[in-house]
Amino acid sequence: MSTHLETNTGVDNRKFAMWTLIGSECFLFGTLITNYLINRNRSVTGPTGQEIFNIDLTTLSTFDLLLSSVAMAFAVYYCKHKKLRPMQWSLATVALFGLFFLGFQYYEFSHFLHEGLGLSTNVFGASFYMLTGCHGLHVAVGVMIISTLLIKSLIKGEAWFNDDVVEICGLYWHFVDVIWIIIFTVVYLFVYV
Amino acid sequence: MTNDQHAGQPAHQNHAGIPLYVAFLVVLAIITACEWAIFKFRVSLGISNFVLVAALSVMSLVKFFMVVGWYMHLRYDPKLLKINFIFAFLLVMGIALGLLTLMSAHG
Amino acid sequence: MVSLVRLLKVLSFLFLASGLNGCFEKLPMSTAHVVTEWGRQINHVYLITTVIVSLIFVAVAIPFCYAIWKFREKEGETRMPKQITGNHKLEIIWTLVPIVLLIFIFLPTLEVIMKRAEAPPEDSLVIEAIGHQWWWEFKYPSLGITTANEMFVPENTHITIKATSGDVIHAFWIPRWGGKIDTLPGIINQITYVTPSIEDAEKGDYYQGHCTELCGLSHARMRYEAVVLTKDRFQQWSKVAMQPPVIASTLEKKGQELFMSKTCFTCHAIEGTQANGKIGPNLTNFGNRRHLAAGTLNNTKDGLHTWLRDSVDSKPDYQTIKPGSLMVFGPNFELTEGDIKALTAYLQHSTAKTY
Amino acid sequence: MSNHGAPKTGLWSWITTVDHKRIAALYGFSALLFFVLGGVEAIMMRTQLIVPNNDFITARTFNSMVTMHGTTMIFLVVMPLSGAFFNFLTPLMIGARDVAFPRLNALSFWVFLFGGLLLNFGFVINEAPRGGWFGYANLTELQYTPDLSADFWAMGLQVVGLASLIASINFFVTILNMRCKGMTLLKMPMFIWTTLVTQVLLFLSLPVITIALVMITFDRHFGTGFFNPGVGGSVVLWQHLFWVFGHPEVYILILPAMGIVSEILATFSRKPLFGYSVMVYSTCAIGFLGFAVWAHHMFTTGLGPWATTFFVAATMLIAVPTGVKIFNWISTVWGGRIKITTASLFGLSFVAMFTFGGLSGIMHSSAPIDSQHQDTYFVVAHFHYVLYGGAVMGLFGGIFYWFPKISGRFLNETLGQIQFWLYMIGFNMTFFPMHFLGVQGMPRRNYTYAPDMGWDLWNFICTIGAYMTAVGGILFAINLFYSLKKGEKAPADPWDARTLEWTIPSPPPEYNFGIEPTVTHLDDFWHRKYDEEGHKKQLPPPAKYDPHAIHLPGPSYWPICLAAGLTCGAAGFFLKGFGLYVSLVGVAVILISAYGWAYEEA
Repeated sequence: MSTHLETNTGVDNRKFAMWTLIGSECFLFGTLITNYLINRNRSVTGPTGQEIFNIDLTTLSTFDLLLSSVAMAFAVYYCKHKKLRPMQWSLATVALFGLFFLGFQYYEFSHFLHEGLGLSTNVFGASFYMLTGCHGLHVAVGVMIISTLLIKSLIKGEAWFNDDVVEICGLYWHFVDVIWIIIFTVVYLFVYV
Repeated sequence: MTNDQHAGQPAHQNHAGIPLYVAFLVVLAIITACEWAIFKFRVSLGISNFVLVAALSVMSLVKFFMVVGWYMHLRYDPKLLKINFIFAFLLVMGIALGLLTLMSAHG
Repeated sequence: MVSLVRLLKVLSFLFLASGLNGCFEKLPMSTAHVVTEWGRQINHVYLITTVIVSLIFVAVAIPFCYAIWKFREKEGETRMPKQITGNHKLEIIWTLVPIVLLIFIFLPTLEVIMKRAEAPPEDSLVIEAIGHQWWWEFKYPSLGITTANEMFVPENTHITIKATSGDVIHAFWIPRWGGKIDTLPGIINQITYVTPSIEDAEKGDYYQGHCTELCGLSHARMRYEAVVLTKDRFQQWSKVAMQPPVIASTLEKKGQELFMSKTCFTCHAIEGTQANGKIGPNLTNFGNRRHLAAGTLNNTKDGLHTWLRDSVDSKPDYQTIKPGSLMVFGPNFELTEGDIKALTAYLQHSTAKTY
Repeated sequence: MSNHGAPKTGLWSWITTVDHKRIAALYGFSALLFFVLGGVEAIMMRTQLIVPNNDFITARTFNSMVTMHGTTMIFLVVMPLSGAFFNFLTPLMIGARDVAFPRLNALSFWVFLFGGLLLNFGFVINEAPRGGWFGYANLTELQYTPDLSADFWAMGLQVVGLASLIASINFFVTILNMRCKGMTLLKMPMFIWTTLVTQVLLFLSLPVITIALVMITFDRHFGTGFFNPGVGGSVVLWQHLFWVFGHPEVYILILPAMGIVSEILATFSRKPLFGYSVMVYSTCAIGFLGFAVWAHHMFTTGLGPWATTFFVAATMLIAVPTGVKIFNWISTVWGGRIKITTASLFGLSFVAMFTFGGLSGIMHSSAPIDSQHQDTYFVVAHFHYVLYGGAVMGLFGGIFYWFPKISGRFLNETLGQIQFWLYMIGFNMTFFPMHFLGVQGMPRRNYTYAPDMGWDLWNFICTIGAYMTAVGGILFAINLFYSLKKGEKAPADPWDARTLEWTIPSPPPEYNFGIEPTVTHLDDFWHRKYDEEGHKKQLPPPAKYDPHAIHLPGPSYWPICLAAGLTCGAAGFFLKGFGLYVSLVGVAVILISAYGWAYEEA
């Protein structure tokens, strides 16, 4: 493929592609957030944000994703400086915190279901689940990719230091964290607006 | 705009290091804690809705650009990448605001 | 030779475009012959835009065709054209000139849009136009009238049509009155007119309308008419419109019994009888309508016969005259010719009001 | 898997190809097949409308013809045909060996093909999509379209949309990252600029339609009620989301054709494109403004005066850069030495027809006029002049212009010119009377019409014109198959053109350029051939190189597997009963292919 091919912009093809994908995902999540903001007050029946959100839990999961984002930055740094053990630990932390975040989300969704907010209860629930669900899906895919990187590094050890691939996964993971930062504010903190 | 500069050599060796990442983590954590605090005690602190929205938006944008700028080190990447991302981000903000005003007018 | 043919074709466009625009005959759905003030404002902007657009087309087509004719490669020509790459002065000219021309279109448009947005006067007659899958329901809340497919209005009166839909998206459009509005389920859109003055006082003027948003199988069969009456005839009509049917003969009596026994009453409503179904159109003043099945058939003896015969004979989910219409009956439903004659008499005569 | 061992011909080489030229041929061939399908749907509609109260086809079939003609022509003909030109020309014009991600390129073709098949699969079980190519919300809800037709439409478009998204990222990176030495952004050919702007429009607008389609699918299967006014949803929201994608989409359809015509007119007038940098800026302006005009499709939904004024102004503003481009084309032709071939005829007719279509579009950019034009045949006339007279004529010009380069043989000129005149007269005979139908108030998408409305004559003429265009289409098919086998041999540079793809033999070798070219000027090939005063220069003999030393990515079967898995997952989503298993199989295939893909060394 194009490993260290001399490119016009000096940026590796795959990294450029990941940034383009991030631009495209901006539109994906932009539409989802707009759909949520439009539909959050249009429900006829069933619970809405004010009765159901638990801000403390969500702040914890935001911290969790922040930590995993920093761990990812460490992993990219260690990979560039060829430090195997620290890189593997960082990748493991990222995957672990990613799983914690998914755990938080699973708990939150089951709690909401228990409170009576199903996918088809009202339009608020539908747009909320679609937004946070789509983001959760991206986190899950991220955890899968990072765990494959970790497994590859554990098997190959010192021979495998592909800092391009790790950096691109880092870009993806940071973007998923950045989207959560916006979701956290727009969904959970704008509830009384 | 010719941009055939040197290729493929990561340019950020000297700036970002572990201490910088840790410092950023602390700052981000503090901002998140502030957001939580403002939201949690908005009644006792007597914060109006408008101020709440403004403060929270500013804080989340600061966090957004910190992570995009430094963790994704967009700051050190070539101009074309920055244009690509900023253009997409501003365009979607514009369309989102357009859609919100149009849909709210509909009632 | 080739570009000569092209020249002829372009000139023929111009002739066709300008020539024909003027001489459209007075057709029922022609947007060229409007009768209301709002229609005239639209056609005023329409004319300005068409003139400017035609001028631009001529200004572009003539040099283009001339260039093709003049600079085409003649036999054995080896002239190397001058390699001009651009001319900034020209670029600025043909950016500014279109902007100026567009402003000439934009200003009258803006004026009409803003005039259109003015609030209607208090004494405006409010009519609710509700689109259903493939027929129109018109309600007059101030007069307590519910009718379908033919909207009676007094002449020279300001009316406010509150358009909404009972199922999917339709669109309320009377071409000769000008301007359409989508009837969106869950949203009430408003369109206002000053109704035209009347020409044929005796029968009333009929203005054809059509649903213009794809709304399913019989979107093409969802037409309606606005009927303009003189002011006093409209008053008379509004008083008699909701009176119960007057049974004048045994045939009509049999028709009424059939209507009540053969499940017609579950979908249709007739004021003053126990039929108050809401699914189908209200038939209280069915006798006064010129068409039936939303403008699909004429409201004559054999028109109604065809309609009833077809709704009985066609297979349940696909009625041939109006595909998808709910008025289809299973195999064990039977209507003899006699029943149809009785129903026709009842529906066309006893519900006819005199006004 | 080094590439020299791989078989060059045979089905397996086509299935596992990652060569951008072969993928271009696959795109072109399948687009022309769908073109036949779309054409048949159009002929069925026109035959039904030849006389009033006709019963050639039922209302249900007519609605699915309307829907599938629109969807097929837009998503399965014009976009992939432009895709064929992107694929073939982008690497050649920027002096690259292949696109940035060859296997992703193959993946987007197979995902497109399977998505197109899924979209048309409804015909097999008589549940073809019937909700219009735009699928307005309430009609496609489960309550009003209880069968699977709307699901075929939604899922088929999701898959085709995904194909376009992957391809757009691939080409965006290729153009910006893999230009040969010396080719700065303002030295790229004009077609590459229109391709670049099209890719930006694609990868920014496609996510919006993806979300809208997911919402309608959730409404139909999980009862979410986004577009169900009963539970607080709004039908206008679908229209907004669809047209936020819809309008950039129509610029995605027209910009490639504009790029092709810029190349054709420059070559056949033997003059450089007039005002190249202004053309670049106006292309970018059209691309950017394309995102700000979407609600001019919704003037009649009651947006309120201020929103209507904004969108009227934005729509009129977009006419300015389009006008600038038309004036630049005319200036390119002015003073040139125009060689009349089928390609140049199609190019010139593009300018004429697109101008007329653009001007009839300006007429209903003003909202009051649009309140009389919306959903009537005037709009049908407008967008056919722009899409058919514009995009399709431009693409046919491109086919006749680049066919010698792709296949090494000329398309027959006499057949081509007969077909051109059949198209030109047939097209105008079909769509010009539609302006009169529109002014006389004939609504769109009506499976039949009443006799006493004054529409009969025009509908009859339109149908005859449609038959004439169909004859033209058949002529093109004959021409294509005949020329592939027995067309006149074509040299490397048959039209004495200006861009890099004519510097290599036709059909080009798999590795494109033996030695990567260096470029010093815009239209560099022209400056190599002629000096400043236009006298022919003595070209230096081509430099020697060892073709075997060039490393090319090996063929791979993972793209077609991943595409099959994706479509299987999408198709399983709505099949009753065993649907879940089909989806699970699809997901399994996706996972296996993804891992197989990642571990396949380049």
